[in-house]
Amino acid sequence: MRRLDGASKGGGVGFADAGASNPVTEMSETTLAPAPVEVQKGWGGQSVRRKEDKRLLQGEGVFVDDVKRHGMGYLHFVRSPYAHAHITRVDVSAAEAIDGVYGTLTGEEVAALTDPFFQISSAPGANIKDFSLAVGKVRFVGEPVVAVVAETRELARDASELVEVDYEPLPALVDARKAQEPDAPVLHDDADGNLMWTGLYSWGDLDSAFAEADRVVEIPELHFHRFNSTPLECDGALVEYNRGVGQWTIHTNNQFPGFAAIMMGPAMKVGLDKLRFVTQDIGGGFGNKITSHPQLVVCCLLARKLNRPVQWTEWRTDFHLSMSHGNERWFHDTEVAVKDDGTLLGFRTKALDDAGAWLRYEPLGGVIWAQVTPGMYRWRHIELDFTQVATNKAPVSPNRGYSRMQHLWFTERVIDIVARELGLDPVEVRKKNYIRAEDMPYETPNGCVYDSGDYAGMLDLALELIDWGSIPGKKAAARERGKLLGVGIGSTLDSGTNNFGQSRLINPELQFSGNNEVATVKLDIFGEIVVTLGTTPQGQGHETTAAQVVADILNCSVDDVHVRAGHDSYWNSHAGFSGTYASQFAVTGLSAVKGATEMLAAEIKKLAGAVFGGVPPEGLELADGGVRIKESPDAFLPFMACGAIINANNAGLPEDLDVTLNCRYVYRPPFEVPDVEKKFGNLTLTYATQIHVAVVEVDPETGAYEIVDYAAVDDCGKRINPQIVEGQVMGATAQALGAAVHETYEYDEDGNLLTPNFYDYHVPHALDMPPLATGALESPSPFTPLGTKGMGEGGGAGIHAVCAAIQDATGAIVTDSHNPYQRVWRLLQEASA
Amino acid sequence: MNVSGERTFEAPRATVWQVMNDPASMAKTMPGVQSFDVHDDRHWTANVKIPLGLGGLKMKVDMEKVEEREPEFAKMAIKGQGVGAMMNMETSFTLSDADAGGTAMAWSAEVKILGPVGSMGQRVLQPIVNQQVQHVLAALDGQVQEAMGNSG
Amino acid sequence: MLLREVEYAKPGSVAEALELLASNDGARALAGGQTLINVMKARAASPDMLVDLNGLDELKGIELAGDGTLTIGAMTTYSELMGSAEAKARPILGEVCATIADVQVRNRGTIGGNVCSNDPTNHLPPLMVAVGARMTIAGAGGEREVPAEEFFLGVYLTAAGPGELLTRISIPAGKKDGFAAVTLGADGTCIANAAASVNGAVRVAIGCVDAVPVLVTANSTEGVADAVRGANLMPPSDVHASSEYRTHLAEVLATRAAEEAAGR
Amino acid sequence: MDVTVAVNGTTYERDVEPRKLLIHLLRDDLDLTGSHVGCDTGNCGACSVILDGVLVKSCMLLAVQANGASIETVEGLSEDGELTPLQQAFNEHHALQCGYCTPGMLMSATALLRENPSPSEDEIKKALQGNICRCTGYWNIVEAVKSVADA
Repeated sequence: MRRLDGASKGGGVGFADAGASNPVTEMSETTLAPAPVEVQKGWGGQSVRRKEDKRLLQGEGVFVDDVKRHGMGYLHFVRSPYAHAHITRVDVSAAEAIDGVYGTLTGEEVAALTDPFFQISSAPGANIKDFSLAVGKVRFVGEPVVAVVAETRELARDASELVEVDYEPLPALVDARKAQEPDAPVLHDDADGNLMWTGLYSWGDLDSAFAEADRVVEIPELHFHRFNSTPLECDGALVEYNRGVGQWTIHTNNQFPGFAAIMMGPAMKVGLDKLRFVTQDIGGGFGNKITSHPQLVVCCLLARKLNRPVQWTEWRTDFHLSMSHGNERWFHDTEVAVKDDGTLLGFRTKALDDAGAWLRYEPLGGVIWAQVTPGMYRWRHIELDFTQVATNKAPVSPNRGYSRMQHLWFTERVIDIVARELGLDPVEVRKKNYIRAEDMPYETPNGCVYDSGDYAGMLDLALELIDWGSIPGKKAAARERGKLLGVGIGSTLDSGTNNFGQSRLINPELQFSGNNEVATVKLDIFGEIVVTLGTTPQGQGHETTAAQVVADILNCSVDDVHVRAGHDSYWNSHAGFSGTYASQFAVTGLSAVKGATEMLAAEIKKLAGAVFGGVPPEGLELADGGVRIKESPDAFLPFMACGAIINANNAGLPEDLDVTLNCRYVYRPPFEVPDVEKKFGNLTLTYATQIHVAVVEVDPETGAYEIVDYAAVDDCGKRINPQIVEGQVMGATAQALGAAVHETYEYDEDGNLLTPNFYDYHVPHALDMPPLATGALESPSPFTPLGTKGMGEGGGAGIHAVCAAIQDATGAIVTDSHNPYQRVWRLLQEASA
Repeated sequence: MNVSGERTFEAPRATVWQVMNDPASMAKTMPGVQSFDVHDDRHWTANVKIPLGLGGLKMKVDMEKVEEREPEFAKMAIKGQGVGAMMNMETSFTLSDADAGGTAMAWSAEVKILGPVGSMGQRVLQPIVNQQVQHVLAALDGQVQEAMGNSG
Repeated sequence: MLLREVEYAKPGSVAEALELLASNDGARALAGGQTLINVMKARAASPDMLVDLNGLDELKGIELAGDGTLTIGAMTTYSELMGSAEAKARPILGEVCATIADVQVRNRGTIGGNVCSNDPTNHLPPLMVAVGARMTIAGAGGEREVPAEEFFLGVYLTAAGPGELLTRISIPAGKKDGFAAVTLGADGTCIANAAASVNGAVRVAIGCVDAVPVLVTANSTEGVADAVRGANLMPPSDVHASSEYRTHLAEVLATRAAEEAAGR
Repeated sequence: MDVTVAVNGTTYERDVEPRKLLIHLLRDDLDLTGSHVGCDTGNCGACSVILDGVLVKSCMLLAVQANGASIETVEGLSEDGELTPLQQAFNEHHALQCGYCTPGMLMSATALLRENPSPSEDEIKKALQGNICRCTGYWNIVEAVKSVADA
């Protein structure tokens, strides 16, 4: 591990110096020593050790499958073996006849008890009817058809084998490119074809850009493959129904309960307060745990029907078959207008997105990419014709880097292909076209505002980390050993804090816009500082970073701040967009924490002022776990006394003292509704940046290759906890490398998934990881209260870097995001042919 | 998955045809047959337990003869339903007089395996199908020889 | 994850195990379980009874005879073999075992289980064929010995038939061995592999290209590629490799394994 | 069938079906939910425990096969809530994010360090090869183990 990081020294958080990047000044071969935990000013910016670790290290975390209730029944889904078929008969009688089987639920019952899920799409996608179990037809292998609940896990599965379902198979559609052919099988008759959504995005003046161009580089087809992040914990729930009040308590690991609620409530025809979501620890999410609402509805219906708690565990094969694949995307007929010196003027392309069988979060992928329309480059003339179609494959849903990753892969591929066609150095083409630090904040052709950053500076740092000058020598040495060495760059953006107004570009009827997040901070009766978040963390360390922000404002130790673990919608600490997704906690979550803590600090001073007999707030300061008079520090009121006075000893306080010491703050980022006609407006608040460099060594005889060196430079503005930030960078890198080399959800022509388990879906293991050097810059966001930027998703930079490195090593143009050994072997054949 | 091949039997075409269309003979060629019912001359049902080293795979197999041109061509649709596995197969054979005497058979089968067995065993399905096919062909040889013996 | 109902028997001797296997049609021997239990989780196989061989000391242990012949009990785990001083007499054995899956699997999985499951992606079947191992099979009628190249009959099928057990494997003396594989990542699922042994002639057994290891022989390492081509391989295609790519890998890996063997 | 196991020093007796996997005995019957399930093919290692001194994946073992065995799980690593040096190193080096794979990682690392108190980086990676982590990319886990090994 090498780390290059001069930017994390000291310094509390606070309102940032807008725009200024902190340059990196030193390099260390040693481990970044975590800061010692002691009370001092400036918790923000320190690598404080995580508060959540102690329970997790002792096996004392509470994950969804750990939750048990007396008399609970275990749910098992009967799943479709066909990719596409009519259901002609369902008979559950044999299953229900077994001792210990509590009951079943069929698609027919679901259709009678619920409405179809609300559709985000405009027509034709708007017309599909999506229920929580298959009704009348199955549309992908693994789709839930019937649910069985029994006394034990094993028995539920036994009984599910006795459920008789007759199918009348239909031809399957697995290739999105054939979805609109006249004889293509049609998934959804209600939509009258497989087209779900289409929209033309055009900004600038394409005609003049192509007229001005010295050359037009044409790329007939690029393909971004299907994969997802495969969190190690699969989905699950334990659902209890309180018959007296008609309310469900849903213990689950869904990572965006606000979204699940607005999907489930209307479908189940109940108010949202009847759906109480509870989570503690979540075993990874990466976006893949947003769309479990169909399964949760089934659990709810069965908990009510059977009058007992219902427990559902999704197993690994179930997850691979049915849950949240990442968007597979094709780019066709790409034309790039360039000058001979490598100046990029603009491009036009046709994007074709494979949504799978249902629109569970889609077609939002049809606009989310537009947050990063030009990638990191200054071209001003861009046209993208976006089409999304349905296929007989698992539904796609957000996956780390959601929809932007696909588009950034495209822009990075274009850069490297253009550089190759023009015979230019990819480094120089990037530097020539990167948006410059002095252009920040930079408005993109479609009205997004890149807040800050120094892309060229980051690239220099990345090249230094990889020892760029040594690459030619290493290539020669590899050749001596019969190997081909290649190097590639991936430069990406992690846009965070969505403006949900962008959904109106998909469907102008939608009444969503802006964003929000909630935190409450209170002083309890014995002076305990209690923080409640609206988020549903899955390993991002929210308990720790929130405590750092609170401790800085209340001037106490992080150890004195208790951040509640998990999420409970009964805590009254959530808003419509609460959850942990889309790279936003460092902005939305921590800004809410900051707002609530500042309210609390003001209230403490107000209370102390009254207790001290009318001292104004300016004359008071918070210190040493209490509040004191600046001029006479002996006049000290500990937090414990504050909490006790307000909560249990409040007689005689002034009548007009407006203090509760229980402060709720809603952070609302500054957004406008985008212009729907022009598809123009600011779609996200912050843009963290990643520049990665990969070095690969290819065995030309087999196509097998190894990533032999790697550098990752990240800039996410002010870092509250650099160690946690670096952890996210590492995780995103590892996932990208897995996706680049091995991970793929590939189907055969009949719609059978060929990689339904970790044998064939090979995720990286310890021995697969290359040496890694990390570097960091800090370009604080001028738009956020703490100077932070959302981060954690990355932009799939590792995939782009590996593709570029393989292109460099083999000399063949890489047109697919997934390059297993076999494909690299074919590239070598092509290159030598 | 498509498997196909050619094979020559040292027997006249009529004998081979007879064996191939006799449910009782065919039952003896299938792997792990536990029971065999003939519904009519076009529809048969077998309960089989296909021997795989790790344990047998039980299946109820319905066979329907969908096309027939005696004595040269027949086509069958076969549906297998087991717990955790479903099989759909369409198979056909064409008989002709072999140049060197005897009967030549060109056969092909389109096999689809669905369900957990299919997903778990994806990487071994083709070798397993091949190995079952070899078993069937060898048994068929035996049946033809037996028919020759009976008629001879 | 959830198995079908199954009976469990833990015999106290090989004789008792054979009796249990012979008297129950649906009984299967449970060795390390690192394949069988997984297949049962998927319910892709569901034996009626598992006859647990763990704890049968008769099936454990590694002996080195005076003539250099190694005898390996079928229930010896990979880890035990890797740690065995005797097994170092034929170094390739420990080297290949060290690349099988991971520590946990090597601690539990057995040499006998690996060869008896004969999953085409396993490393040991081609290795056993290349080194000329002989397999001892016990049954109701006593013991018999089968050379490795006749032991493997099909995917999950070996000469150890119903009611029989592989009890031990004998491997003659030798050092000039090699092994080469392309796997999904380090120690991952195998795409193709080849094991070679040089003793005058070159013996190379190729895995993952057919239901059983394919043995080719040549007079020299230079002749291996031709010998592989002469075998007219028609490997299965799957998500990781087309038939064409596997055919190509077979040639490359066979040559590499042979060169490694010759170079020792 | 009756099964008696000693887990982290406590003896438990349960009547279980032969088909029950050891991981389900631990999690469902004994309420020791620290060991986790992350796959259904024995690849992920989240269920790793030490059985009679040997590191195994408890999802590839029937509960009845553990009859009479002594089992160590993540719950038994620390005493009286005091983190072991290895657990502390995981905390210091940010070797866990969601924490789901962590119990299995700790058991694998514990088994390694017992056998080889000062492993090299390659030996550490090899020892953790059977444990999948989707959050960290392993770098910090390897560093954490190395820091204990060096100590």
